[in-house]
Amino acid sequence: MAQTKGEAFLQCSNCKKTVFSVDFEQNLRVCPYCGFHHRLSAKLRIDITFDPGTFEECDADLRSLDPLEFPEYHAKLEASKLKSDTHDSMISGRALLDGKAVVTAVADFSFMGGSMGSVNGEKVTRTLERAVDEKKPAIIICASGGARMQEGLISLMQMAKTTAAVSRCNREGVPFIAVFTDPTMAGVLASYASVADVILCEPKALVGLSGSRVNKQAGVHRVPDDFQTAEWAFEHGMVDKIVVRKEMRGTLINLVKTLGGALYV
Amino acid sequence: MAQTKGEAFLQCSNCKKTVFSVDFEQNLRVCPYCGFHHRLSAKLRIDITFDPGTFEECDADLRSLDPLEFPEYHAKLEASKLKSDTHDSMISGRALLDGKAVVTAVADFSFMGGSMGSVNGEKVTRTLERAVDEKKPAIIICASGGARMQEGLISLMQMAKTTAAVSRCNREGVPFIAVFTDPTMAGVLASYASVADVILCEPKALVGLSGSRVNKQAGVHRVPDDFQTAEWAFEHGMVDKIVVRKEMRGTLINLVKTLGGALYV
Amino acid sequence: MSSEQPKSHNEWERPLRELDDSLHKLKDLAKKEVDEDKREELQAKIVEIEERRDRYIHLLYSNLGPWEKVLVARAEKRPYTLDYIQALCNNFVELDGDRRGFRDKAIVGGTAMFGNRPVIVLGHQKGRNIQERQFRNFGMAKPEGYRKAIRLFDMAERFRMPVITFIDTPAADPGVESEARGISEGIAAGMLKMFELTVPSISVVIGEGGSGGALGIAAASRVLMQEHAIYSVIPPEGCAAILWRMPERGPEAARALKLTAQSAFELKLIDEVLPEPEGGAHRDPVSAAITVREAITKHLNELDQLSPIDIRENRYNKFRSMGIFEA
Amino acid sequence: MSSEQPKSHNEWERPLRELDDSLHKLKDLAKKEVDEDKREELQAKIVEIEERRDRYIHLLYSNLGPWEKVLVARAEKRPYTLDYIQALCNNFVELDGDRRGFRDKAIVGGTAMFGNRPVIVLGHQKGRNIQERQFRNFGMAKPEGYRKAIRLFDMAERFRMPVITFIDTPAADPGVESEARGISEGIAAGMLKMFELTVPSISVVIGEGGSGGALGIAAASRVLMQEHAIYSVIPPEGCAAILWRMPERGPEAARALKLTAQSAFELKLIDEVLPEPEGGAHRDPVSAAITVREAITKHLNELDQLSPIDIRENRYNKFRSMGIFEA
Ligand SMILES: [Zn+2]
Ligand SMILES: [Zn+2]
Repeated sequence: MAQTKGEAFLQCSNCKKTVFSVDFEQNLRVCPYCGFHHRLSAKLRIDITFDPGTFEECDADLRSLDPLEFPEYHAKLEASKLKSDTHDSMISGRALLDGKAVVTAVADFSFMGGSMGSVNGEKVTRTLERAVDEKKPAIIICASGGARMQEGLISLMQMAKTTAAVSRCNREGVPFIAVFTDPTMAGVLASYASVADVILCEPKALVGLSGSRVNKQAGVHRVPDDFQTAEWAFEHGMVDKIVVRKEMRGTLINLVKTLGGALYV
Repeated sequence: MAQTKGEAFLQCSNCKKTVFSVDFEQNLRVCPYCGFHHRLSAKLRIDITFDPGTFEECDADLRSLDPLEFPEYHAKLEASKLKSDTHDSMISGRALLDGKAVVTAVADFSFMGGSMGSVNGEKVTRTLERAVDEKKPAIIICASGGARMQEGLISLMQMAKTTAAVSRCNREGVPFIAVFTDPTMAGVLASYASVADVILCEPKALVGLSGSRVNKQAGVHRVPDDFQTAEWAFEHGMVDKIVVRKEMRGTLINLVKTLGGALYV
Repeated sequence: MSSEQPKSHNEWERPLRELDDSLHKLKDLAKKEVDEDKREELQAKIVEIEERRDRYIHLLYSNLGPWEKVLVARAEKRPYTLDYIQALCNNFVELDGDRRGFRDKAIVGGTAMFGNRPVIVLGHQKGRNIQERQFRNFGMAKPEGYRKAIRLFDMAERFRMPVITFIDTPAADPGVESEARGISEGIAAGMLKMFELTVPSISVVIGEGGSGGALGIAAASRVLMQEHAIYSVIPPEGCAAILWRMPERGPEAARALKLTAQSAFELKLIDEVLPEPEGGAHRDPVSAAITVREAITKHLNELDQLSPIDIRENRYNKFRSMGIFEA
Repeated sequence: MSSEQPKSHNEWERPLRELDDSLHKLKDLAKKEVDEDKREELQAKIVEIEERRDRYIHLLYSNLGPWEKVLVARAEKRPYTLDYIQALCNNFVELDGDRRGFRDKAIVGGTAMFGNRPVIVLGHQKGRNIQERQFRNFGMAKPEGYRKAIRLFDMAERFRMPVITFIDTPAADPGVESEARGISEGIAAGMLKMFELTVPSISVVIGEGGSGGALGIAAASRVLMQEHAIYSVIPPEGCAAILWRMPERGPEAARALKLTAQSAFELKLIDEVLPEPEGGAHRDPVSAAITVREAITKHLNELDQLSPIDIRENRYNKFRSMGIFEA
């Protein structure tokens, strides 16, 4: 979403049309022309999803380290902290949804592409453990390019750690709802996100394991036009429902009411 | 397997070649030319599978009734009793396999096409319940065209009843091994047989839900040459292993030893 | 005899439809008529035809034979699964996909509130016009339909939600693709999962209970059938084809197969027959849905009395007792 | 610097292979030689070259850098999963299929006896020649591979059998077909099932531990790595392509990624490094297998002391503690 002509106008990166900034924000950052759901910061996402003013952040003190002394990682972390208004690629906490208590973690793609390092994995895990401990449904809103390469094998193990936490939710009868937004890829998709009880997905979000470059190299088969889009994933049974941004809150309310029914008695 | 030229020779129904009766029997009724595994009576199957002389029949007193007074059913039952040396399409009992106690049910296709009516379903169910009660692995050798239409909805419910019994085996940690022989179709395949822990299959056995006639009628897609053969089912992940008749006993021994290990301590 | 039998519900209800059409026209005329006398004349005629129609409906539906039940059960005017979900539930969220590559359109389902109970609700869905029917594959589920159902059953168990399934299918999909993806395993695994549930489950046969394709989502604590629904191990035409090599003798086979709700109840294979409004569920979908709702509520209230383990045992014992033989 | 690095194990071991070849030829000559003096002369030369070879092996293998480890881990002479199953197990019955339409050849497994324990054993299988490699899809599992594994894990749980998995894959299959059938779900569900197990599980990385494709069957009670195996979140070439847009800088990336068994152990991400015979597991597969057998036995004996619930908790806590951050 490129800024054009001062502050008043924006250009849609999908259809290239020029949009009034005010219209765009009022439309929850969905392009009024092509319907593309542009990325939201974690904070904005929280605002439009949960009951106003009810979000209460947890785990805010966690910070990424550079245990491998990986080339450029430290500088990237510092730059991301300046650029983004979060401390890492995930914000976790508690909130109310139509008056019902839930726990949540919300990804911020602007922080190193939403990548899952130790802090991200720990926040997801704590969120799911908190769901079990407090008997509340968990809602995790995903946006990620995958594991955080700069933390090496430690970041890979976040896939295992977060998935282990899902197994506890399953055992304890606590519902876990995942929302895939653009993009939900690689290490995040191939771990906790894909084994949620219910997976909702925003339209046209990118959803897949391997970047399409990899696929094109490996591909004996031709890559379909809508490959790794939300719609393609839905037709292939990987996603329960595609939900436009305006209806996401309502859908989550219905799911929390039904799946979480036994918790709210 | 048509009898030709007196008693000494037979003609293979698959490759049409003439085979010495004695060779054929010694080869466990596998055609020495084309390898086709011809059908066995339940009694012969028991002989070549379990430790000699250890099979002990159960439930031998069960007899089919004609609760719907279905056209021709009574006469067909009587004719089958005369033609076959069993009382219905399944024989159940206990046996030893390499010295280890197992329960078993063995289908006889010569009795009304191995169809699953009340008696067949009851014997399968009792076999699986016996496995649970006596903590022994269950081995069921299938050969069936499907449910016994002449018992109407009662025969359909045998699918549910036998599948329910599998759920008990699963819960109680008792292994259930199914052996598919030619043919294993329709109501039997779509119930207890397909949810066995391990599925072994004789080569070239017919395995499928709907007769290929139905498929050809319904078929937008062309029907592959090897459609609904054991080999096709194996390539489509429905069968664990294709095992030639001579190696079936050995494979079952290995499976009972490993899967049933906890029962024999 | 069999050749004189109607082949479809449309054909069989034609006289009734003609009466309905005349009534519709007369009512239109009456509405437009300005002369009061003539309007009253028309009104009297309407009342007379309505009475005739009701007598005819009574005649037609009070004593349906098995073949007529087959026609009614297959009628495309009959309320379908999504109609019942809409009539009986709130907060429905449709959930889809087998999470393994495929999405079935012949079985629909999701989470919803049934009264003040959260439930998992699902069923076979047919279509009303050509496009819908093709989209829904004529209500014939593929393996992924049963696998979606299993996913929903798993949630029901985890979150202690009762399961309601609506049964309305001619059969499981018989195509090559479905065989290749293990349609038999799908059906069997569906039943298996239903037998593992420790939450109550109710299946309602609302149209065609077509053999394994039906049973894959019908292994429930209670199985209810609407008055004019059918449930059969094989379609009557298929049975006739095997017995007499004449599929057109379906009406005879329908009688032999004892595929009506009444027969199934007498044979103790189902738990209750749900009365339909006179003229069938499609004549008055609202009152049909009320009957279904009340029956489901009654059975769920009964099952609420059982412990989770007893719910599972109760279901097991019910199906365990099915079978008639000499011992 | 990176351009001087060898690109394959074959290239890197060439001097060693030349020594091996000369030895082979000399031994042949010695065998055919009739003159006793000449034979003794040849024998002496053989001894000398053998010593040189051993010194060279020692030199080469005693201080392998990360990139050399990558080459050794990928070596096609290395023993593969089926080699270990054959060496360590009896009564193996291979079980196949996901029961849902597909059969994967890159993950093999089944039931077997490990000593006097019945076990479920499975792992990634690579191929040694072009046909084998293609048949095994280069050890890259498709979704059905993980689903087969899950089926085997289910049996392990039901029948109280410990699980042994061998890890040796460059990555999960990245093809369109695998995406279409949910490769991500397959990997995630594989891990999920492993975390549900209340029986002990041991994973041994015997070659390449390639990111999610490895992890899908490696969420075990104990994770062991052979001395020259690697385990990485991304292939070093891929990492170099992202970092510097130069895949050929893989050797540098290998160092940055800390993908060796030794680094993984220092970071507490694995439980033990298993020493290999000098010259790598492929130089002496029998003794490599003995080390693996003894390690698995030791860990299984330890895990035998735990109750089923504690086995599950122990596994959870192990992975739960992974992650380095400031709090
Ligand atoms: Zn746009
Ligand atoms: Zn032959």
